[in-house]
Amino acid sequence: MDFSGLIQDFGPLTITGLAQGAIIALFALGYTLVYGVLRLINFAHSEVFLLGSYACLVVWGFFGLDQNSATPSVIAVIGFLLLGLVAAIVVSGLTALGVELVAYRPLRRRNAPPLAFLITAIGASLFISETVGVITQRNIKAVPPLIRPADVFVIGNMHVTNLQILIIVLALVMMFVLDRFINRSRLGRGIRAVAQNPDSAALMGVNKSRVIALVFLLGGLMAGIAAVMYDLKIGVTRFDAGFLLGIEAFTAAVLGGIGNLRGALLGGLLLGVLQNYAAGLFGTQWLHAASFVLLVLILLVRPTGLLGESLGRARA
Amino acid sequence: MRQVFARAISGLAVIGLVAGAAACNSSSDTGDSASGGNCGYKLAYFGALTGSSANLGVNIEQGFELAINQYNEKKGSDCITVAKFDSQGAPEVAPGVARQLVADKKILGIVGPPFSGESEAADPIFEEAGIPTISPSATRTSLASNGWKTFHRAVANDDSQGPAAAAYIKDTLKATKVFVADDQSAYGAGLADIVKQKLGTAVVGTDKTEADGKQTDFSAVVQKVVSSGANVFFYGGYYQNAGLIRKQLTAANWKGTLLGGDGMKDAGLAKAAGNAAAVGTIVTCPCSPPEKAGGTFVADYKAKWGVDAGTYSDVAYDAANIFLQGIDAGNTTAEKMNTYLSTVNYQGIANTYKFTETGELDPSLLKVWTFKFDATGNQVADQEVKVS
Amino acid sequence: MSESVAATSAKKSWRGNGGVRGWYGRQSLVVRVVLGIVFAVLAVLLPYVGDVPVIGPQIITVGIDWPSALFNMSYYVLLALGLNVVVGFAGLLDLGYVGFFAVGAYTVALFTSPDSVLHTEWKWVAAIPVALAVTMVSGLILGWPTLRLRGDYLAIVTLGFAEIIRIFATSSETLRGDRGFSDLPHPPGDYSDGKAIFGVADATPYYWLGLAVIIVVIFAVRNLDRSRVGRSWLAIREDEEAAEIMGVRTIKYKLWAFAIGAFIGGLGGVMFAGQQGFMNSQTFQLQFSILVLAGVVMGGSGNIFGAILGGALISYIPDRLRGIEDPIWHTDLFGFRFAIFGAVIIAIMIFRPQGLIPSRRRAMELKDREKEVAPQ
Amino acid sequence: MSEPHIETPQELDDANAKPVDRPAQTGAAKPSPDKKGDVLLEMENVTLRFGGVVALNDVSFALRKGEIFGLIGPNGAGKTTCFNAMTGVYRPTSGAIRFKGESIVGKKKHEITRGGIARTFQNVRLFPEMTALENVMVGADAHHKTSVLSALFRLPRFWKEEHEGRDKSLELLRFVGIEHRAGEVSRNLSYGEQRRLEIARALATDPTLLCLDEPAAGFNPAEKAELLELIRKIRDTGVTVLLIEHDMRLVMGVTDRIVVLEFGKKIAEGTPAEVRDDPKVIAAYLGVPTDAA
Repeated sequence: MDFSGLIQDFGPLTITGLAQGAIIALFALGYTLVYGVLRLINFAHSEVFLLGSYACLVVWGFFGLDQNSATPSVIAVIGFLLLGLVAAIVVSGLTALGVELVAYRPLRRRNAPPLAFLITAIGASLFISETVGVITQRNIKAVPPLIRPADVFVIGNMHVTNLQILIIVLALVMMFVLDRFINRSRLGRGIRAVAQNPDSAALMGVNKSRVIALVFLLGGLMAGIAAVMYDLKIGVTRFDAGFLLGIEAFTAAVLGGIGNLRGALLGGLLLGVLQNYAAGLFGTQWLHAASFVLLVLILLVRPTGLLGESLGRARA
Repeated sequence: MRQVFARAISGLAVIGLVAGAAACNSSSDTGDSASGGNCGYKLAYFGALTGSSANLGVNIEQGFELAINQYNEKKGSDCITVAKFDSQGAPEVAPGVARQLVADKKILGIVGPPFSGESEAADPIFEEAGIPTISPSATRTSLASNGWKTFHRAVANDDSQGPAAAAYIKDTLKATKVFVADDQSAYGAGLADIVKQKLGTAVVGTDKTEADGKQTDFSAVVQKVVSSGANVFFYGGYYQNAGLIRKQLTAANWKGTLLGGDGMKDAGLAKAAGNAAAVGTIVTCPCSPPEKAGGTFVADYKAKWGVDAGTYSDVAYDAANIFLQGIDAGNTTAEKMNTYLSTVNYQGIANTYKFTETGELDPSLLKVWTFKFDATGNQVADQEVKVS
Repeated sequence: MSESVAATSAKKSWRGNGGVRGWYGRQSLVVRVVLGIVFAVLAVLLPYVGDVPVIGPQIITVGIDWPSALFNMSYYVLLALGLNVVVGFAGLLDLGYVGFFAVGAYTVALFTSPDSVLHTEWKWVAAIPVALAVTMVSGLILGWPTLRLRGDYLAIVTLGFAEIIRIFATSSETLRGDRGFSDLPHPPGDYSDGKAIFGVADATPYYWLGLAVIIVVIFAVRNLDRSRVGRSWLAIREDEEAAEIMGVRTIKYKLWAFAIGAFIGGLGGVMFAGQQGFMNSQTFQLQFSILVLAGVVMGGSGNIFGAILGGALISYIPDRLRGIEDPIWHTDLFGFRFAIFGAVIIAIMIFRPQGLIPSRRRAMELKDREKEVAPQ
Repeated sequence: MSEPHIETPQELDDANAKPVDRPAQTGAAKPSPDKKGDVLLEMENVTLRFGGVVALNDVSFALRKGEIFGLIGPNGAGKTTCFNAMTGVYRPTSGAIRFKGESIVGKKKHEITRGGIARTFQNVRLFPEMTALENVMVGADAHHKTSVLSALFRLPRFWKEEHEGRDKSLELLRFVGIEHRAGEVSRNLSYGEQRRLEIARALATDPTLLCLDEPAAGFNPAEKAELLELIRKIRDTGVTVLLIEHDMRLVMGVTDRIVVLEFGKKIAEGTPAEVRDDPKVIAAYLGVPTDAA
């Protein structure tokens, strides 16, 4: 255990952890949204993220950008970023919808038991990630240096870079927008209605299938954004990138209280930061173990996560 | 119920059809075996072709297959058949595949297994069957002390590469602050432990990461490296993690030198990190630069496979050629081949190969070179490291 | 009446009577015992199925030694049987089941391998009771804190436990991580010519050993299933609160489910270690757990034979695809195995959401039920 | 479980013809009310809050051995909550619940069941994938001692208890009249059969007190009459019955005494006749505020 190291690096570990946590949080939203409405662990959500992380690379590759390109001008960077985001969002959103249509909807029609959903989700996840694995020959795909990290401000030994700020701010903004959407808009009301009581929502004229599709789409959009941020931060993607980060995102969702949007944000940020602290304290090899230990401990105290589960599920 | 059976049967039928097609393919291979002198035999590659360690395995297999193709071209026939056995690099898969391999009595020699773990699991089976193996990359020291007569490795074990890396850091880089980390693989940890031990007080910090493909965010390691004030970072591990770490180190504005073993000697490192970040990264390798040996291996490989030769491709190429030379010399049983290996003295592109009784390379012929990543992502021979 | 109508009605009544299992259940004890023995004999002869003309070569694996593939199937089946107790009977969603497999295998390794810090170097047989005891206890350790958790939370916590076990195995000095344990002893026994029965070259004896263990486990699990214990599990699965209100000691039986599941998983680990000779932390990946769960649900969660079928399939399908060239890219189909497998899973679940052999409690006549109770 | 009592046709006719008058007669006809009248279950100042909502407010009443006791009240009056408190599902915020003179507050649900309180559920909660017989056997298992080991190795105790449980369960299925459905998966049973099955399952735990939560919900008049008959049959075997019911006619027709709840408070207690005429009860059922009555 390296306490002095942790204290010395507390600032930097916090900021890098927050950046990672923000990505995890955006990713976790998809799990939470689907769970909130369908009470289903959408195992295939990790592949929604995965395809997003490839989509932006394909678009950038189309413009001749690769890991060895020089960083373009600011205007071009903004353009590329937007293009990449759009591509990732579209692909992730469509993937999420596709998974819902191919893997889940037929089961719902047949009134299948909950376990069956979990298993088709696993099947879909395997299918997508392994297909990507075969196509890419399980090689990594590297990301062009669109944003060259530069310090924006420095506090002590904590260097806060432009990329970190972009990731954290974007995550918070998206979270805010989504929260607003769910709580204020008409469509959002539909989502909450279905989440609270699917049957009576249907009676009140809410189209359940539409709402479910919408929820998958929203989760996909967020995963798409998370995927672009991930690419920029980590620098490569790989066929199993979704699976690895997906476990963390799912952990974060449960940690915060699955089905609860703010819980996902809290869980993601907390997980990102605490993983870094644990890595500082015990060594990087214990990073993932720490997140699970944390999860178990929190669930022992609060069996439904930190903020409890609710997607508009009002508790009396 | 009946539907289930119907489905199950039709499923089996599909599998059967595919299998039948495959069986036809493979049986046609043996047609023209009689043409050249010692033809109709097989050499096997045993190692990962799929799974998470496939990339390393594919490097090796392609080097191996290139050698046999060139041999067959020279002979003008499909004299020697390539047999590939995919172990996924996994110890739990290896025994079953190895048993399948030993059932094929035409196999005279095996290039592989690439990893130490699968070697431990599969080599007893090869030993029992008496088929000689040459591993291009299993560097665990203890493998040679099992008393296996069929075991050979065409690469120096961890004990010789580690000291060389440490000597290079001390003598050439003259670094006084070194950070050492590894990926907890038997190979990476073994290497890092020796480096740590040899460098002593110059090591200002250590850490461990998860293995390739298990971790992508290295913020914590990077931070520790930066905070430690080290100007050299030795990483015991493979090129994917190393590339990622190099990229994230650069992003954190760390300007020191990343150094590693032969597991990082792969274009994949520069691919992951980007050439700009990878420049100056140094890898040690218990091998000589291929261009030193003359020949056209590098170009041939690129021409054949469309990619650059990777880590251990050259060693695998040499290993295959050792076997082929043995076949030319009339060693057409596994037993004879094994005896031949104990006497071989082969000048290959990566090394000169002479095996000791335990299957290790003759220490007196071992050379360790360093290679440096240049601005185009190639690994350029730097210098030979003398371990004092 | 036209023939097609007759056929439909026959089919209907066939299904209405519970299909094959319904029919099986209605047979007399003698018929059932004979059938059971026939199945067992067929299973014993399975290593030689390749010698059967025409059909044989279609069944056996080409890229992996067939007896080895059978042995792999045998420990997958064991895992599926154990997980079926936890998930299928008691309804506790366990995503980290392979953790118990790891605990069993590692305990054997610790007590038998010369690499171990314990330096006991026991024989394989001697390590078995210790290994099984340790896995059962680990089952309780996992079960105890998770009793309060509902389905999906339980899933992530069990997943977490398995990951912790894996990371611990990778990173701790005692469990030797990737370096692993070598020279694990094999099961005892020699042929008359002094050669070991359980050698390295032939996997058939290991398969038979696995098969024997499976048969014992089938009887054990079946005995539990058709008793107060099995009823309590089912009741918990169906409605935990109602079960408790009907007097079922839910905590006790959930813990038993974990412990028995862990025991069987540990048994799988013990078998694995005995065959393997060498093991390291690479084997115990998360995907492994998920695969076994997929097998159980695919086969028919809650049904012993469903679990067996599922467990066998998740091992057999990938192994069967090994060494087969795909017609388009001419690479080994094995590379696609999980992609194909994923598609197969989706298809099976869509067409048979209850699994291939569902756990529908058959509607049997009372007479038969009473017969079952008669001492055998 | 004593031998089920079979009612005479005359009794049946009585029940169908003059359900309202029945309780008084029964009460008078019972030979030894003193012996039967011992207090079996006692609620003493039980209050139960969920967050800010008071579900039960200082409720007290007592059940006597051998009676059929009615618990009525409008929707949301706290009847089921009261039930749940008795069976250990909820723990009262304050107050005492005593069964056979012993406090059962804080006891585990299965302990309470084994102590002799059994219940059914407002919306049937059977184990749907299990057969009718198995459902009942789960109840019968409550008093069994077969351990995992004796089940595993088929020790003598297993055979003994398995036989005994099966016989008893079959007998109970016969008692509630669905013996012919014993082998059927319970979710395939008709609604009425499911209700009966639930009662059989509860009876299998050998209760001293059987709590029925709206057992007649969704029944047609003929089915209700059959149910009435069944409830009496159960009482005649010596089991005390607590009945929550919506249908006033049914309650009035079968119970010996009644407690009326409204908004979590007890507003009346007495014989059906007394309660029926209580202005507070009338107000509660007609929706008029009590203080206005």
